[in-house]
Amino acid sequence: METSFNEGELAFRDQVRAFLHDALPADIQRKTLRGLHLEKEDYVRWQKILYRQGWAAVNWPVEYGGTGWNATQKAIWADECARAGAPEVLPFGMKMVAPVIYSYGSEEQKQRFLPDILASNVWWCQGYSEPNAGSDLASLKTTAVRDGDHYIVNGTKTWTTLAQFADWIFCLVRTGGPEVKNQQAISFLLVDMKSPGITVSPIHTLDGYPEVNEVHFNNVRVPVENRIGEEGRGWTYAKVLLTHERTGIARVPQTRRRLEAARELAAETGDGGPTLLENPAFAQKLAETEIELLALEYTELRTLAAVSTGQAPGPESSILKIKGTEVAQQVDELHVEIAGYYGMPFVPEQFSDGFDGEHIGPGDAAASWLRYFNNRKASIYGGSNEIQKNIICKAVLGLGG
Amino acid sequence: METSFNEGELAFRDQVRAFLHDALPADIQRKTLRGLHLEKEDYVRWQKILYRQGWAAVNWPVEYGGTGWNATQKAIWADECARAGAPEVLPFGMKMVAPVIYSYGSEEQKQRFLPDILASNVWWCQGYSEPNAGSDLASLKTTAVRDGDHYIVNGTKTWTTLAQFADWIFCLVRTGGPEVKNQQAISFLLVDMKSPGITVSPIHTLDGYPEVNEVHFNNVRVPVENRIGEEGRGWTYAKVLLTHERTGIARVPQTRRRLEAARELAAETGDGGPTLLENPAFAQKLAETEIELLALEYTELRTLAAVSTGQAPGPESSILKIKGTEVAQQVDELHVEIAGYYGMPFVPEQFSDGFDGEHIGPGDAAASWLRYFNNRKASIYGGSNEIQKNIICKAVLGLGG
Amino acid sequence: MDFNYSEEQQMLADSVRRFVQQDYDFDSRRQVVDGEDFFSRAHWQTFAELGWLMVPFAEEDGGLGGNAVDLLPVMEEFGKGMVVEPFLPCAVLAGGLLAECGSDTQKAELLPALVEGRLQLAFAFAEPQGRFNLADIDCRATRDGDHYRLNGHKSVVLNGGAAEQLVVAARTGGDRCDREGISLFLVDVESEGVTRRRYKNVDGHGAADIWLRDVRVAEAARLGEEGKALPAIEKMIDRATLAVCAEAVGAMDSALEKTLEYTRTRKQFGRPIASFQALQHRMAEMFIECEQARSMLLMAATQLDANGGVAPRAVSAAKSRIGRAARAVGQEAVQLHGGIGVTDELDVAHLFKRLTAVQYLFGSTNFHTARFMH
Amino acid sequence: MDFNYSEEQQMLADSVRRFVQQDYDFDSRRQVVDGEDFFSRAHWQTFAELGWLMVPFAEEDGGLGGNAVDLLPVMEEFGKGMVVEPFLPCAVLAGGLLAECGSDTQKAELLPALVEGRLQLAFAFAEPQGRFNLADIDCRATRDGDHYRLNGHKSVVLNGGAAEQLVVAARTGGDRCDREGISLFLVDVESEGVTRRRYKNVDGHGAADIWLRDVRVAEAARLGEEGKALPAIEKMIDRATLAVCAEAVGAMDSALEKTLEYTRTRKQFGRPIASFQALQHRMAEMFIECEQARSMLLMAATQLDANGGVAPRAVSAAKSRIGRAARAVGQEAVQLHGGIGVTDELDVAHLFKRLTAVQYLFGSTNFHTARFMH
Repeated sequence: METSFNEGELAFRDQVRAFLHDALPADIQRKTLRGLHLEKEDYVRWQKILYRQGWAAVNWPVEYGGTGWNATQKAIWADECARAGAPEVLPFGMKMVAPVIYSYGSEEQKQRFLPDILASNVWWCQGYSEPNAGSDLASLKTTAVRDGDHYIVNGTKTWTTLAQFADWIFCLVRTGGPEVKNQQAISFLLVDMKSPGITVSPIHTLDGYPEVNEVHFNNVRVPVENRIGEEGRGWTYAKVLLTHERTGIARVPQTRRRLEAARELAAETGDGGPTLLENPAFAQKLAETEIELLALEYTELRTLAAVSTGQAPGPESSILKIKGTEVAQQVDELHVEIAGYYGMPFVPEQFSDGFDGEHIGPGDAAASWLRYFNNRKASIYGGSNEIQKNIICKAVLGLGG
Repeated sequence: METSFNEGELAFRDQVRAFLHDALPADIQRKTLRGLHLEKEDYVRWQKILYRQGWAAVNWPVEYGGTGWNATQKAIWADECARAGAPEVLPFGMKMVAPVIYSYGSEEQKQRFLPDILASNVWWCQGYSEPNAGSDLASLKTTAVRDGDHYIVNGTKTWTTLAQFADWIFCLVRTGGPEVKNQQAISFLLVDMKSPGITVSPIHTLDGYPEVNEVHFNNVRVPVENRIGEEGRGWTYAKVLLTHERTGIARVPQTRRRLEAARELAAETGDGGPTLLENPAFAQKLAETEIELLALEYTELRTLAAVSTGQAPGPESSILKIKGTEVAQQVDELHVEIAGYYGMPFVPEQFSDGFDGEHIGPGDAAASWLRYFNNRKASIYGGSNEIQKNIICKAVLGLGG
Repeated sequence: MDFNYSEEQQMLADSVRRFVQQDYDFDSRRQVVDGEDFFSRAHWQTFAELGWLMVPFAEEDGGLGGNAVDLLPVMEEFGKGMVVEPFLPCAVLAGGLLAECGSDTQKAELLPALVEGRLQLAFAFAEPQGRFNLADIDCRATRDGDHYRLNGHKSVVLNGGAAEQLVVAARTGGDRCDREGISLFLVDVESEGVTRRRYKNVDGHGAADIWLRDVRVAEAARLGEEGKALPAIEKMIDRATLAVCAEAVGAMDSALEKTLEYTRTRKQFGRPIASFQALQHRMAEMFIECEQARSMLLMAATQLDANGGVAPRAVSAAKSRIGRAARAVGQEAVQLHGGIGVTDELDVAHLFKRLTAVQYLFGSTNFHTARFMH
Repeated sequence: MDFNYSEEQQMLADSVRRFVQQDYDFDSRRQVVDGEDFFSRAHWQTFAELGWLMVPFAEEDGGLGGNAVDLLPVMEEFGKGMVVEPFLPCAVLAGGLLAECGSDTQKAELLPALVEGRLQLAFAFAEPQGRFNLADIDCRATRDGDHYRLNGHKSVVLNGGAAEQLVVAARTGGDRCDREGISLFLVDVESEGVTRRRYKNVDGHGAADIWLRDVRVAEAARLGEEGKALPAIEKMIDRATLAVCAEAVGAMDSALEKTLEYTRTRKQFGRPIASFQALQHRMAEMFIECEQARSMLLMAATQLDANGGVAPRAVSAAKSRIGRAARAVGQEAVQLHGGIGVTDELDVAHLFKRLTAVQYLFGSTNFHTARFMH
């Protein structure tokens, strides 16, 4: 058993630190560290910096532009990015559709789509969920009916994060009729957002921001060549991806940064005399959260170690989703408690670009309430925590439905 | 809205206090306050004192020897008994079989059984559960086959508390064949424990005491006249009783006494310097438990108030069972924490009559671990807390099965 | 023992319920919240006409009696409907302090206007450095002849944007956190040196940060004795805490009801999600939380009325327990609604926001647990 | 990073697992626990012969290496089988102190006997007044020429009944709770003035209360420097804490497995109770607890080995988290077994008792959370 870094790993860490120190723009860093909304331009600017460094696609195979880093290097990278306040890579292009394309796409599709994803020239969004499907992906209603060398797509996708900026959307659509078994009726389609018949309507989340959208398809014509792999196998491609997506979802480095920020803030926050950090109940909750995060970190390391010895991350990785979101939400609540009364004012514009008034309250107290509200989604989206427990029951504990 | 006592109620309380002060034997009080096992003789001695006072059967109708007290008086009585360290009335005769007898029994049965229960001449035990039935009473297997003016009873009852002392047992038995609908196949039978064919085998619970038993019936002949009410309606009688039994199950006075004891002990318990009561985490847990108990007390008062205005205690009273056992178990854990290392020694004989050695550890530290172990049963017996939640879902929230 | 409302209290509850049902559906409320004042002046007039603004006051002050229990039916229904009109900060809190500490002259001048809906008040107590400690007052009132000069910064003053008069807690003596030396002053918001920054809170209620810079206030505008105001402040904050607990109980009942409705109709894997036992048991636990919260509310209300309005441990026990329940019920309601639960479009999301705010208003759950302990 | 056991560690785990499966089924264990010594001398000889008693020691002390991680495979399997033989108090704890503080002479005299199974040791540290504070030592050792005289009372000394020699922590200077002034002494249990009250603990492990009354001990029997023993004590208690954490992880895995088995076969309302979703989700939560506990165990073990055996915050974080898991998993295992879960006849009830004991051994969950905080 061996968990400390060797010399090569330490050198790599220093290299990463130096790069982040030099390359990360100060304005982007400030927004990330303070938990403010990043604009599209912020994300793209940072991704392009990474692209020029050759570090845009940490998880891709080297042949398509990946870094070739091992699991330890990837963990170091994630940790240092979180510490430095680098924005997270938006997953839709880089982590979601790209692996499907390089795993199951045709040679032509790879050449057509991957370079633009790598260089952040194209913004992708995800079209899985539907208004009445939720975590039950197999009951999708959006149809794609073959018409010569096109599909005609009709239906509505929802919870589509940041679709307002997207150039392309990848969708699960129903290509089989009612006689086909549910899971074999679904195909994986790439759709140009500029296609006639697509409209996007924003959904405001609890923090007042239109973070997600409904995307409506009204007789949208999609060339058959935009289908990934075989017709009727879309669900299989998506599922493999969902399992692979589990590593990193624990979000340990990000949560640790916010936990440390909570400790620092609590030490500066008066509590009617002593500081909030000296309040026994607060301090106890902070310590318990820190301990839970430590456990989560090692659960993730165990999963990564299993991956590095060739085992695919199994359904045990559902723990990473459940605990990852639970601990992050606990940290959110520490920040809510720190903000106290100053969490209540709802002035979201003060956290946007161009606001030049005076903020209400100390630091970004009010932002922490918005973040708490917004982050309740974490245990719902991406396979709700209830669904994750079902997976554990079925696939790990052998408990039938 | 009015919750304080009026003058008559205060006078009643004083009368109760004076009686308890004079009549409660010191040796019985000591055992109760220290959480030690009471012997059969202890229970009977105290019940006979109550009988002579006319206060043995608090809940019975006056015509059969009940006190005629209203809900407030009953609450005062329960509270004062707990404070004084009076043993609880064992429920099997007084609270379980007697109400069935006076509600559904024949005149002859009432005259034959009730006076001996009232005077504590006869010790009863309960035969509901069976080895494979658990909380699912409708799937009982013990059979009673008619043979002239007798039933021939065969089967096994389990979790029969203190059956080793019992003179009589009341049972649910299956009198209908497999063609009869489950709940209409069950009858309510009173059985003399001296009947040939009955054997009792003890089950040791976690505290090492044979608190419960299996009672085996091997061709036991029971006169038909010992059946309560109609054949096939036993389940109905038992169910009505189970609902009525819900008030008082919150056990607020008993839990409060143990909570106060925990506070006193913690104030005397060193914690490597300051006292345990000054330990922030312990003090916080104590306060939260106290608050939960206060909520439970008022939930019970609300239920009693509804009863006193003529509404039967509805399925909402399942809350009293769930929260009553949860809070009691929380208090058990406070005592476990107070005992520390001295909870570990397993010397149950030091808590029995006749032990004249020196106790291990301070006070009854070791008894508190045994009590914690034993009281895990509280959330299992008498309709497990899971079953209570099912009842709330079905009967209160209207959620189907 | 009797936990039923009196006939008058029941009529009051019915009247508020009717208002909420008829005039305060989710869309109407949204318009109110998005309006200029963050509440509706027309609704406020209705409150006055229906006599609701008299509820917090004793009969001799022109009120209906002013028991703590009387607040429950009104606040519970407000909680169910997420009513944002400033009944709590204006009538219960600032009005309550006026009735408690004011001279006959002060009361005669202001209370009728308040009760008739013509006067908006707010109580400015919290400060940026003090969190929930009511004695942590750094705002200073220094004597200047027969006047005082006030200097300080007040945080998140509920109804502070709409108020015409402020009741300001300021220090005439002692240091931060001293119990002695705190006084109350009536301050006209138009006075020179008063600056306000108005905003809406996350729960749709209006509030403001208020800065006082050399604000000149006549001695006659002091409420009660100099330096002795803290007990009255604590008493009125406890009363307001009870009121917000009642509101939370109403909001929780509503959140549970909406969750039951939603899970009965929403289908997944071909079945209503309410048929999944794991979710059923969680809703049973929500129900238990609601009932335990209601019990604590009744406990604190009866204790307050039995003890002349002073029952700090009872109020803190209630706030602590109800805060825990509000957290659990609010979070579970959102989680069980799934994706739609985190959108601004659904009423349950707004119940969740209000249930978050009530956990911190007048002291967090931690604060009140600690206050109960000591 | 590599979380797999080495080949040697894996062989060790296999060897202990075989022993538990073949010789330590529930009925055999019951006989051992009910026996005269509360453990089996024959089993102890087996432990010695299979080399398990060498595991805690460095090679130069005649051991196998003595890393913290090496303890894990042994203790985990012991936890699954609820093994009561005194490996932890005798070999890990008292033996560990001997190896850490003893002179070459002392080690040469005693360690071979221990490793060969011929010597039973116990470490007497806790006292009635001190709970979990290792510095709260009131037992006194006063100089008497080239001897000491020991006076004091030691609580719940694990293996204290079977031990032939005790390692006693006693004060040669300072006051209760001072970090300085604590020394260690080897005391023969046959010495004049030693009184023992032997008993079995709730988890079946043997223990004793021990009174020392003017017990005369030669200076040569002191382990290590006078008055400087606390750091070594803390180090060895931390190591024992890790060992008991490993035992708990094994016991939890076993409790979950038995619960899964039971709920799959036990029927209610015509269905296996494992098919009820509310119970399924609770078992999923038990699984998560088991996994988080295992992660903390590996964290603490690797931290200890990376820091020369001194990693108090890591050990306390692990003990705190594993204590919480032990509580949750133990209680849920009993609850999901229903009635049979609270009887002495079922193995899961005894797992529950041991999982309760491990929550308090070497400091409760609260104690270790606080130690992690400071």
